[in-house]
Amino acid sequence: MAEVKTSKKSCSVNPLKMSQPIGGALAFMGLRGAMPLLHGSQGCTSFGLVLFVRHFKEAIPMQTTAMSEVATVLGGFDNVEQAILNIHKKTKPEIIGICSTGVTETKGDDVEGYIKLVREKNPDVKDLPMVYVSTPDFKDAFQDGWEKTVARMVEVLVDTPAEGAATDQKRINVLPGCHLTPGDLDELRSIIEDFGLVPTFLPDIAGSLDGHIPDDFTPTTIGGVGVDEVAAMGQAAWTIAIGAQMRRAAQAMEKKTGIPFKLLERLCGLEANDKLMSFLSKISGRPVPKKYRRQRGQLVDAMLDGHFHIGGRRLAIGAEPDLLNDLGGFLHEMGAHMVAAVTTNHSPVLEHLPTEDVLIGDLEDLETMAKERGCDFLVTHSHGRQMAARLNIPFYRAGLPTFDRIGAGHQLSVGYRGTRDMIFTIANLLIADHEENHEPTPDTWREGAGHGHGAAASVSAH
Amino acid sequence: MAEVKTSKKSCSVNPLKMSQPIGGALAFMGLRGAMPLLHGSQGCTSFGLVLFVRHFKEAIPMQTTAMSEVATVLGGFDNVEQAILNIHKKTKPEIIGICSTGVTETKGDDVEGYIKLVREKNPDVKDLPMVYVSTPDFKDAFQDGWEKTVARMVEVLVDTPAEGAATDQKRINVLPGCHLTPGDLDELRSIIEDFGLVPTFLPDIAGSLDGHIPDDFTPTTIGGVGVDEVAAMGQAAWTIAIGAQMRRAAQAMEKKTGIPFKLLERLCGLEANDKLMSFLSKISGRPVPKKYRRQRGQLVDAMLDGHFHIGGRRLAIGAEPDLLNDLGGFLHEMGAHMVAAVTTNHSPVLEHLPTEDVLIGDLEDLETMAKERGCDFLVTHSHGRQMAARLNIPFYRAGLPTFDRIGAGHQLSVGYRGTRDMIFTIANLLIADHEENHEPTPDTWREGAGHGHGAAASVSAH
Amino acid sequence: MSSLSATIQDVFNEPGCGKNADKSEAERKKGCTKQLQPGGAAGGCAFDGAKIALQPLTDVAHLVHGPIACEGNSWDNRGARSSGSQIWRTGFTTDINETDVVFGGEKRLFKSIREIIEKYDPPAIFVYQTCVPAMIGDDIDAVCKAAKEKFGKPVIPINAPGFVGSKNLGNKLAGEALLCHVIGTEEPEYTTPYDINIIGEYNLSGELWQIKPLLDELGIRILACISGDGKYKEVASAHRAKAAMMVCSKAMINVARKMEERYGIPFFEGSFYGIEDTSDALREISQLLVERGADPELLDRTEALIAREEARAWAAIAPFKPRFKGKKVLLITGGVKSWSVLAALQEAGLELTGTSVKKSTKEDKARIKELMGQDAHMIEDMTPREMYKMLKDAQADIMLSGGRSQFVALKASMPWLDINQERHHAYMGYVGMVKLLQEIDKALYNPVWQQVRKPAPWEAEGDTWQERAMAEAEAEEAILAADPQLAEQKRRETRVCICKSVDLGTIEDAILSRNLTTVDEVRELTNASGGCSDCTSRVEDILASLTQSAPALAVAAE
Amino acid sequence: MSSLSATIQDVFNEPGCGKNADKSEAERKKGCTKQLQPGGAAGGCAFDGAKIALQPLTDVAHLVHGPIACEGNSWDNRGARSSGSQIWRTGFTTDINETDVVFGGEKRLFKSIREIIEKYDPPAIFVYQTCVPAMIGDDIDAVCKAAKEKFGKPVIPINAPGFVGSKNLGNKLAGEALLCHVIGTEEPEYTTPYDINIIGEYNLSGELWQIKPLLDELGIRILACISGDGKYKEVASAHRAKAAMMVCSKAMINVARKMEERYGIPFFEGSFYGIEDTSDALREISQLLVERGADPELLDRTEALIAREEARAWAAIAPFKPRFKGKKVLLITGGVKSWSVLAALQEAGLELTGTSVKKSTKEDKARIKELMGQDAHMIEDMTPREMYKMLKDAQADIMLSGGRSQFVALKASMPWLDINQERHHAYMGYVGMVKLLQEIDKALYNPVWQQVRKPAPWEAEGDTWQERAMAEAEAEEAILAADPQLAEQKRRETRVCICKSVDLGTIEDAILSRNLTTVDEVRELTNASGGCSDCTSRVEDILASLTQSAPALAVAAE
Repeated sequence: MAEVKTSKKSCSVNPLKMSQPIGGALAFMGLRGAMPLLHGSQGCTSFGLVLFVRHFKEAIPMQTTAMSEVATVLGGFDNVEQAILNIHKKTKPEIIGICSTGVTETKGDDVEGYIKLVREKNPDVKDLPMVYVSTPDFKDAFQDGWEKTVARMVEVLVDTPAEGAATDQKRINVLPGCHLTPGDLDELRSIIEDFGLVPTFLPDIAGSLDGHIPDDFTPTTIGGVGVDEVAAMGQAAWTIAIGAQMRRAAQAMEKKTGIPFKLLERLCGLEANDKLMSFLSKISGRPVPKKYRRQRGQLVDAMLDGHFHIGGRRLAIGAEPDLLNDLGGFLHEMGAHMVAAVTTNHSPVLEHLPTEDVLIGDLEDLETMAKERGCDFLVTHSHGRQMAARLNIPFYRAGLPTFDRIGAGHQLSVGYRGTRDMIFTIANLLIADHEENHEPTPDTWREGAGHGHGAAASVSAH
Repeated sequence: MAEVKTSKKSCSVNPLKMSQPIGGALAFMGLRGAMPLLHGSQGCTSFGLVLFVRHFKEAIPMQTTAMSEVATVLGGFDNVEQAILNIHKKTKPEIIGICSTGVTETKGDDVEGYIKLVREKNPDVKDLPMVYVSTPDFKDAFQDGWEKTVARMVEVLVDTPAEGAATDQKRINVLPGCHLTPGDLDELRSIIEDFGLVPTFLPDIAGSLDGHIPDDFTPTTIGGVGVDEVAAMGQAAWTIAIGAQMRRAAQAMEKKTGIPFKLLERLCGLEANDKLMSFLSKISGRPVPKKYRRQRGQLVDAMLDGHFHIGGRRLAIGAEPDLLNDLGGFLHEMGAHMVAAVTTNHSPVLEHLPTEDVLIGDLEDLETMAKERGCDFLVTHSHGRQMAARLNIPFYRAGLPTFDRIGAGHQLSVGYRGTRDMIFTIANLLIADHEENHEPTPDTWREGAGHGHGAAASVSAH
Repeated sequence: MSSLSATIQDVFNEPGCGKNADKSEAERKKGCTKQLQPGGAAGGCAFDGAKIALQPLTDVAHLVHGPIACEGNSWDNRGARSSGSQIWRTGFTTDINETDVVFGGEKRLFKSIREIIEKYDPPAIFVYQTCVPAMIGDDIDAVCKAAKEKFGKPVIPINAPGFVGSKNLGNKLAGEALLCHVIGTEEPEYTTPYDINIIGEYNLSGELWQIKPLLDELGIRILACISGDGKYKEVASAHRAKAAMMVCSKAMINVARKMEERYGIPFFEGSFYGIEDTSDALREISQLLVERGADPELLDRTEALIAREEARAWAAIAPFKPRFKGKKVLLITGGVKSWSVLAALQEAGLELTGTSVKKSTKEDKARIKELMGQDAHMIEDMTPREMYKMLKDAQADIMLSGGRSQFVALKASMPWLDINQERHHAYMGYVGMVKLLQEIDKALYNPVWQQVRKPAPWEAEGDTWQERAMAEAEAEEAILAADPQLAEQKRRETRVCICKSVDLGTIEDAILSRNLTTVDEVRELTNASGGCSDCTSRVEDILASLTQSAPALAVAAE
Repeated sequence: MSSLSATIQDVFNEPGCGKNADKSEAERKKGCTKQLQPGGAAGGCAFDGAKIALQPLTDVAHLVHGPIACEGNSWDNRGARSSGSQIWRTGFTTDINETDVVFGGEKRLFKSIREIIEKYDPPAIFVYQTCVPAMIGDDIDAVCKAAKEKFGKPVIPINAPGFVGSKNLGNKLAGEALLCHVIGTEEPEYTTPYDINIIGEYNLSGELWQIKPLLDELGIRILACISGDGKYKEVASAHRAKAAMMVCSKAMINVARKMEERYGIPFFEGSFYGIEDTSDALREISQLLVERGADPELLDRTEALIAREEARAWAAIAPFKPRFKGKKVLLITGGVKSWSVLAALQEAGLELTGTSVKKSTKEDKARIKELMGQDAHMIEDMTPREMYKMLKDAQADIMLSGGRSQFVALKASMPWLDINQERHHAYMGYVGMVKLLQEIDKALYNPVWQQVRKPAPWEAEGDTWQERAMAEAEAEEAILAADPQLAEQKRRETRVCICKSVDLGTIEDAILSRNLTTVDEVRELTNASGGCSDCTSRVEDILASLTQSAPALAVAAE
């Protein structure tokens, strides 16, 4: 049981956190033909845009209401209206997803009201799907923006099935948390399909941000789940929600359509995937395909091969709650000691983490803890690069943004196979670190023991 | 067109090459219930065994005729007989695969004759499948041992179909070269199956050496292709041979069964996989599945993302001919300049390599060339680690043995997806190298240019 | 806020700005501010601009006062380099929460400053204002002043919240902050007759270090670089320089001009991109220093160094000539003057098929025409598809541009080289120019292009999506060709003024109906050129064409 | 070849060997050679053994004369460490080809030596003979001699081709080569009364460096370590040491004994594994040195150091006690004496449920019984399934063994720690012992075991393959229990002598029918113990049990 602490500092140093409007924007990018629109000053969008471009190495659709100083005072109706009309005219989106920002939340723009008015005033956009989410920057974090946005999509876009309408037993809804990559979604889709089931992902950033070459120079998202497909999600037999953050959306789905949901907090690791396989086998009525039986064996073997290198490592990890729970939990299962953990916001998963304490804080906090507690392995997003260099410890990049490496969108952690390959990657990183930094020399004879002892002492305190 | 040169040295330093008997032994490990047996002194087996254990991190079945000094002089019949009987008694294999070694080839043991005699003398093993291959250590190399062994398996184990026997249009034979990993074979199997085809791999080390947990403490190979399945390969409609080394086995198959074959020299890279997809689509009569269409787009995107980092790198590569052709060819397609290439033996693929010259030599040769020609990227098996450290250049491990990292058996290079992920891995390795060794400083201002210039000069010479 | 407004007004009234020089008095007052178009805008805000301009100061703690978005979404993403302190790469933000929004964030800001001083003790702290605290009325000037008094350390307010305008405005506001709070507040340990400032250079990819060794060799000291690889104390004592160079990015023109005004430091506008430009810049520096009292022999030494480096550079470029023969380059760039590298590219044998002129002045354009001939395509503002068509039509072999347009080139399987901020390589000076050519060579000859251009096995040859897109575009053109009325309509719909969304037809109508002759008149009537004024030269072209001949010229496609 | 035979005979006739001391004269002549069983053998050849023994000499070029298999399949795979030269890790081989096989490889060998000297100029070259050149009659002694004369540099022939015997024999032949060609050929720069040799220590994972600082502190110099982190010159002048320690691996007993014989250097057999053993070894070293003339105060300093280090070690071990309470260890080891680490493991609170005695002598076994009690399982030779059953039956929590048996433990989801060659960590000395316990702790408490032991979702609880394997084994046992005749047959089939494949029944029959009383007699009659003699103590046990009571005891399962 972990104690959840909050950093007491006034000044956040080396932020782990990103803002919730762009979490919301990313969720909208999982819809087909979507244009995410941040209601704020143009910088709000610009920073988010650059962040996503650097992470996904893709052209990213994202617009701004370009609020000026005057507009923030007078209220943003004109800007919202102009933005919607301009976007509609220039990019012909299938849906516009609007997130508020700190700028517009400080004044308190009634965006839902604005949208109504815009529809009334402009017959062109009367039926254009638009979803608005309130996501002030000065509250919560990225994951929360995603969480709220997906829940809102369900509330606004999913049709309530007609009384007595038949459900399609083959169809299931998948509500993935923002801790999954496009690659993860593709893997999960393959797994689900191999049970003969037909998944609909909401949102589906695998379809839109997986780096496939587009069919045209389209200015909105390409791929992703269509608004029509979302509307029809009420016909599915089950909803699978992945990550605690998706409980809200799953509940919204259940409330609107009566579809039961299964919440899988994790998809990284042996047990997590055993649960997934069992559930898919149960709802599909099919045995687990041979492919996955073999993959499970391979994963077990990889865990055994990998535990020699990961076991006993003193992990410093910084991530949003669900990613922290998933990766941190798995690394714990591989024998790493989660001795320093920092996250961005409260979540029910935090207190179940296999660590003594978890801090809602920043990377300066993580660095300090890592130093004080003798960590020798770092997992966080690319912003950990400075602390990794200063501490000279191996660094596994996980989460968004990963701007200093390529292929972040395809980094896998889900599934037997994904977990297996992640073990190899991490273990090899640690082996390389051992070679570079911990080869025995005539002068280091007492070190190994001192270090390891710390490890033992810390374990015993748990 | 590459000029093929041969090292003129008397002393091989830091060998790239491994011996052909163990190449043959590895091929036998792709058969179910097999026990590879080296006819030689026990060290011949022991070195190979350790090599494979360290590479695959698996228990490896491999036996020896344990030739003593006296036995080598008198001839090894007794040892071969005893070995066969002992193995039969203790491990109940489905097949024994016998490779000769330098020790027994120097004297010139008639092993085929021995086997005949053993069968006559010992009714117990009269029908035990046994395949013998002549693989003296003092000739050829690892890949050749595999090549000869697979060809021999086809000659000995595949049944000639009865006159007018129907072929099964869905079934195809796959003869993979030793440059493919178990992971490659699994990927290839999935791809082929997704076209509705039923592949039989000979040999199938994916089934036996992919690290799945065995069903018992079996002393022979677990998994792999069964002798019965090999016998039935004559019913297939097509043979796909992968790597130029497999032409011999494919021709043997054609000769014995009349099955036409398609030789794919490479499976790494866009064009190579386009060819594979086209061929599978043609023989299956099915369109390329959507999954692979998307993967192709992802690969193209990865190539574009990756070319910034791989393009212009001056590659030093040491590998057996088919691996050299496959990986080296692909890295060339990504813009790397193959300026130093070393291999182990002659092959028809060598002169088509995109490089000026390729040397049949050792890693000392490669190191010298890499140094003289200013290479800044190394690809070879784990034995390259010393030269990589001395030259301080990034090092991508490829081929057998990979003993200082884990997961070698799952390292992918085939398929759109495998190529894609390999690009990410290599590009990220090079990015990390750039960060560590090539960040600009106030003192290095002239360096970048000098270096790059060399690159341009070298390219222009092609 | 009123002081901020004044500063903004002041910045707009910038006589040192080449663009402003083209403007009328009224126009000048209106200033450089872009009235942004909701749903059609791109680019950073004023805060972003201020931070870009100042963050390269390496030993300063840059503290962003605002919600997490402003710093959390963007920190440590600049390509500048430091030869010393790394504190500039540390992300400091007050990360204000709901309570702060309700009760004000000044206390948190003050405490944050204290924490930074206690933990990091930098020589100075720069505090960046952002929109939300500006809205709730946090007075960062007052907090900074109090902190400065309390802790006895410079705490500099940078008052450029995002919503006051564009990145460009932010650059200038940052300059004002330096002028107001930093420059002239300290004294250098010593001075020499060879002390210069370099203004508006950020040491991206360490490219300043491709120039500095040359200056070192000449005995010229960079007293302060604002702000690449700069240190607080250097900037604070920058007023003692003998001369200054303002690099062609006009981001900090106000700093150069006001330093001339206040401290009598003459400056020139120069560039280190391109071989001749680099030589010219070195000459001008030496010339200015000699004028201010340096030994005239400096001029000879400068010429000797230039001769040596140019010879070396041209020799290094020579091998590329045969490889570049017949290769065509499309150059699309904002920050760097388009013509700045043209000479070297041409010397290396590359043909320029087009270049962007989005931010170019009239003189820039004239120089481009001089270099490229009248047939040069000058690209104003294009959709991705138009850009793709351009690439194809111009049969360019490679595109050089900033990161934003890269996806057009890459998705179109077109060699592309980043010549803006995020590039990995330094292209300044003689060595940098050679490096640029090497990179062009690398990109051009990468076999990856042959690979990625191949159609997928399931695509018929000639049926890739790129080809379909081209076919569509051509079909549209054919329709236009067949229907002059539609073509005319299309032509008239071409946007001339992006900011104010004014099309060609509107401008032509205004000019013809009222016999307008000046840009001011056109602006008065149509609002065109009333924003960033990037389109001023286009309006001039229209005026010229209409006064010369009745049938208007197509401008955007020219 | 005849000189090689003589050397082999000489090695077999090793009076310093603890094992040989147990042997009769005739037996001793027969020597340690294993007659290997075709299709049932494992382990390296004599060449392998020679290379293992000598390759840790760091500044020597180790040249393997033979086809590619001997070096190409195996080079750079040792865990030894060097504090200086890395040439020992360079793979040199003549890589002989078909032509060489036909015409002889001596010329190639000679040229190879020249190439190495020209390129690497090592202080010496060791040339290893292998089977193929031995068969074709390449005379490496002659080539080495010629090369030595030609190049004026030691070129040492190591005559241990693979087919002459086992790894163990190779170790000894390597020692003979040192005795014959290296030791005593140079003089140290100076000597002290505190110079010792350490023989048979390879510095795996750098573990010698866990001892060396202690010796340094005592002022004791390792004149030569044979061969870990050793240098050629040190070994060549090793004859000037005052005393020697032979580490418990008996690999180089011949070196220690002959150096005593030739140079009067007394030696003792000791171990640095385990706390008490380390202390004992340090004491013995000091004692021997004092006996040879060192100042007796060394003894006090040694005791003080021991006291300090032991206290430190036991203190470091204390925290493990509560964590290890009730945890059971199965120790399966070849190279290291089984009982060597037992005391420390027990002191840390671990229970030993079994230990292997495959290579242990009678005294070893006695000491194990003393430490573990009579119930200790002593494992002779097991199939993987038997080992698995053992793990389960003994309810061990962790297995410590060499790499070869790891897959049994791992596939059985059993914590396992490598305590042989390929381990990553150094376990020597006080610090090493603590490290070992840390590693045991890490392995024991790794949550991965709970994970991997879970049945797959498609397996019923209790229906994993491991459980099925156990059930089968138990079913077999039940059958045996129900069928005394079958059980007796099984019992009699137990292999006692692995090398010669002699089973218990055969031996019992021989003893009973002829009233045999000595191992020699049994060997004469059954060939048992005619190979490596590892089973000698087992045969003794059988003899003892049959002379005591009529019903024979089950030996292998004891």
